[in-house]
Amino acid sequence: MSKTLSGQSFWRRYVFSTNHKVIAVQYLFTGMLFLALGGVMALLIRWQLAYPWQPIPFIGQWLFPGSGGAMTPEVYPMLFTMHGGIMVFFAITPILLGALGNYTIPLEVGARDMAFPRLNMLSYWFLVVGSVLLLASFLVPGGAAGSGWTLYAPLSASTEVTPGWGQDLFILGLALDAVSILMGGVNYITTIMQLRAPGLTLRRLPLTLWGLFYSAVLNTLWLPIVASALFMVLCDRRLGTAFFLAGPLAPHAGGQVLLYQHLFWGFGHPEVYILILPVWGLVGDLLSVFSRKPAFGYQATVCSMLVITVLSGIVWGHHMFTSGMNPLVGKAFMFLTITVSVPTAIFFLNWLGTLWRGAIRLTVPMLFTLGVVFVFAIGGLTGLFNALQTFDVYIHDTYFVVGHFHYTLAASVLFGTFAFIYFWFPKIFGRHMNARLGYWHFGLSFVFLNAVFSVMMFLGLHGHMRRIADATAYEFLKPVQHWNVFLGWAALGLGLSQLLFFINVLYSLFKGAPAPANPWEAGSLAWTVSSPPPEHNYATPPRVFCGPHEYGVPSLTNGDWLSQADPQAAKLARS
Amino acid sequence: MDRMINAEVETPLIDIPTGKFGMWVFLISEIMFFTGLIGSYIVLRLGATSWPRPGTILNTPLLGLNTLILLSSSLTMALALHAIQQGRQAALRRFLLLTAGLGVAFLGIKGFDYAHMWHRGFTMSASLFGSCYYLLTGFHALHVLSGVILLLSLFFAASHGRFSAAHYGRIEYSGLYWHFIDIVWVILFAILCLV
Amino acid sequence: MDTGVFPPNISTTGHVVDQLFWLATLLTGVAFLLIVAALGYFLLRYRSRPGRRAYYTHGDSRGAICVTSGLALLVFLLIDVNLAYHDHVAWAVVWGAPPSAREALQVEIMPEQFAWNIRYAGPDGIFRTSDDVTTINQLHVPVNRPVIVQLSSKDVIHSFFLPNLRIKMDAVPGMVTSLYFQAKQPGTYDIACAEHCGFGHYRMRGFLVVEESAEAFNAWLAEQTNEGSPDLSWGWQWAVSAPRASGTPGAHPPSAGARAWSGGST
Amino acid sequence: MKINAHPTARTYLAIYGWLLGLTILEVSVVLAGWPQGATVTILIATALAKAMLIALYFMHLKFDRPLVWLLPGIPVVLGIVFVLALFPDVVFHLVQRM
Repeated sequence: MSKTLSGQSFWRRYVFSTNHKVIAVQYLFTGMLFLALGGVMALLIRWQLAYPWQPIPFIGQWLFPGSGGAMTPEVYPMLFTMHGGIMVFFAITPILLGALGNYTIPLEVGARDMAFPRLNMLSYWFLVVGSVLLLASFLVPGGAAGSGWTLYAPLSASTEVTPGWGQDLFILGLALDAVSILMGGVNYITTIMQLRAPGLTLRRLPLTLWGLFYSAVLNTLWLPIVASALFMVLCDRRLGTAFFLAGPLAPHAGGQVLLYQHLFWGFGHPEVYILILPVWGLVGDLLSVFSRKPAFGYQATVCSMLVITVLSGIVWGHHMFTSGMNPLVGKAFMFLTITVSVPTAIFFLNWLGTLWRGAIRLTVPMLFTLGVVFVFAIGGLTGLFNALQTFDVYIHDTYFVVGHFHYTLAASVLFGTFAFIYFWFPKIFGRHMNARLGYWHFGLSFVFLNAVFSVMMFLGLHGHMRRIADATAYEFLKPVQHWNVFLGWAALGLGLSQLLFFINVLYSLFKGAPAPANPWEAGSLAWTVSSPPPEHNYATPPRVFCGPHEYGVPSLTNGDWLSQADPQAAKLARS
Repeated sequence: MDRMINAEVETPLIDIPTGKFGMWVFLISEIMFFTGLIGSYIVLRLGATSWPRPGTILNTPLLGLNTLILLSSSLTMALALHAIQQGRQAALRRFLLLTAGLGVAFLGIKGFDYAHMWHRGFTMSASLFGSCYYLLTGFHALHVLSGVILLLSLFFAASHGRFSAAHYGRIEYSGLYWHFIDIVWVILFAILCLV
Repeated sequence: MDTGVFPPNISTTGHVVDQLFWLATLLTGVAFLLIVAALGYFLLRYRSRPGRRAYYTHGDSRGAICVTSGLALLVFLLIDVNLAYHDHVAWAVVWGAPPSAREALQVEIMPEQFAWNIRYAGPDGIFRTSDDVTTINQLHVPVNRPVIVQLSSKDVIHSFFLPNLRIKMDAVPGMVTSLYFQAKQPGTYDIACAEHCGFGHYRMRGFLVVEESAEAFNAWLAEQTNEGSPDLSWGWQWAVSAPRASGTPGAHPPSAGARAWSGGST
Repeated sequence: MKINAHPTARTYLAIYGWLLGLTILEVSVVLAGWPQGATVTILIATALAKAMLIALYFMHLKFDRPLVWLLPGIPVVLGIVFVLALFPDVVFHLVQRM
């Protein structure tokens, strides 16, 4: 931990600290805790699908004493609801937006801290209170929320079909998490736009910061829309209103069920881009660092991110092709969704351009970055299948969709998260992570991950519906049930290989080899200060003379790269 | 207060103080939050087959008076900022208190209006119009309440001499928030209570 | 061709969906292989060796921009426009030509938490008359005859999914949605619920039985006792008028915003 | 930080006067019971006018750099587009028909 914090009490320095580095580490550990929790839930789901209603070994007795260690139909929906909600809002968002954003933005921008340090601290504690509410929903009579992390309207909004307080606590937990993310968003946008060091023009901003900036913009714009929908669901549940209730369940007329889906997916689709944009930025930066070559087409990448940020807000209808939405509107959404593949194609070309004629160093962060490029190729391209209206009518709400979004979320974003942690760990904690464990972690994860999610897509093509607890009841699914068993074991393999990562983190925290200020010879500002950096980062605000990716500069004799803060870069570097 | 974190910075694209930029970004999320609520109200209303005329249920003159109160509070907030820009501390404190008072008056009338109508059977669960009315005006009232608390904190800070002619950032940014709440009420008043 | 990837297709228009999948697989497969090939080649060819320095380019030269935007345009034309066009054609085949109300068998389906209430108009062809036939989870249709299904829901959103017919439509409370199909092969197939509707979502299984002939279907219809409660009046008249020439949707909107569930058993 | 031009107290009072006038106009139009169509257009027009007055003068948008308009402009435009996109399904009930 940062040893150089000035003489504040333990509480002010480590718990209620307004220092962006301490807050980032708090986000990191909270996110990793929930990543593990969500992972265990995934294994329980896979066990149920592989061996329906059979007692779960080891932890079965403790989890389900009432039913002899086997899962009950009421608990299964709670598992996949909490798995989705925890992974999206309490695992990936804290690590990517919380830890990556909080740690890198002030350092890379050359500022002493975030624009609003107290607001930054508050955002972490809103997340903690939200997560306490979320976990409390397990202990409440009636159990946790069971209407899917998408909380579709009549099921989530009526206490007749979803009784109990678990659903309300889940919604309140999400609302608090939304407030926490909004506070973070205000901080990120203001710090990136207003507190850049002299010389650091927008053209010289590292791509990770561009990704975080667009992600924060999307969050600030679309999170309040889902917050309003969540509050309306709470009113429907507890105050007798009927915004989203219709038919016999509705106390009075006028409610519109489709309205909830529009409000949710209006936010829902930007949310998946919120999670992937920081990863795109990180991949852009890391490919450049480890190919020892400037990022190919920096401005094209930034413009493509802008186009995707705009497009992501007007394509949500492809989630609702079979929901009764008007098919003509569906066609418009289909075409808008398909055009998203053009900026994505530009991304891939720029990534490959960066690798082209580079001097590639296959370090652990680089492996994970290349892993992101590979799995996002599959994830992105399978998105086209879901965009086709006629084909989506067949595969909507099947495991093909589950396979697709796990390829983009649970694979690309997860590898992006690991790339972030392996790359920034030396700077955050001043110690190297063990490379050997890292290579094993990447290899095993890559194999198991592709096994799990590609088989999911195959199951989906066969019509296997999602969110069902037991597929053996269906005749047309009998020939593919053995794939469910295979999936269960592959998922267990994926889960166990993550132990390597957690062991690596804990081991390296205390016993990792001490890391120098710039272990990867990276060019951005953060690597010009010691690791771990002093409490207020920069004694005097650094001056910036060139872009972040000045590697392989021909006119250099000693070494092959120029730091952004290097005065001679003004003459030698081109950007 | 604005640039104490970094003495020197690259001139930003939108060259306004950091605090003001942060408040505007927060107001962006507030605009989208009320877009979600008011948009849902508009769409639910136009999609419903029958909708009562607000005049028959709501007490229009009282709501009109409430609008005047909130508009006046916007004036006093602007005058408060104007006063501190000229360094007049006493005037600042007076106008801040006046704005907070008008806000409390607005909430008082709102509370009385709620109690009166709830008693007359126009409750949140009675009809979709009731649900929308209480949802929208309820969230607006919460924002007015938070604005009043913010103003009171400014008043205490002002009475401790925190502000001067050169150092009044927080007054201006809180003013932005207060005027935004006023604009939301102007829109709500027109499309919810009158039309 | 039955490649075992999809369940057997018994719909007259199901093959269109399969072909669309194979076209998309071909196009995205080629793109994927190109990416992986480039990735692999670059990793092998440009590994870091001592004394080797990377080629210093920012990729913003005129040539680089032309190549990138050219390839992106190629992706747009070859994949996007191509797929969008073929999907448009497939949509017209699968959804664009609804059968006329006279020749099609009309069925109303009202799912509720964890069962499908199915209602036939009975011999007189008019719904909500005494001769209506209601069954639970048993949808019998004659082979080679178009069937129009109208869906609404009693409680939460369900999704009427016929995997062997490559078709699915959400049953939304307070709204009437519809789909149509024509089975070309007799046999017993599955009906499944595709939208999460509660803890019993996994056991909402129904049976689609395609009868060999119209007579077999009528025989089955005649012997049906009214399993479901006959007075389960679903309160909405048959909303689908005769299809427009252009096939664009827009039959008159369902009756009053919220259904008057006259007599519905709540 | 450049001190931008500040409106004088007199401008604030003038704007306040306009706001009061428009509000009284709105309430009187409604109380006078004009036909629905006319009242709706007048009300929306006056509401937008009042909102612009407050934004321009009280929120200093008139005296700030033009780029500041980008900040409130984006969500307002996005919000309008989003609400309009809800119309086909929720308002016109153009539901999934063959």
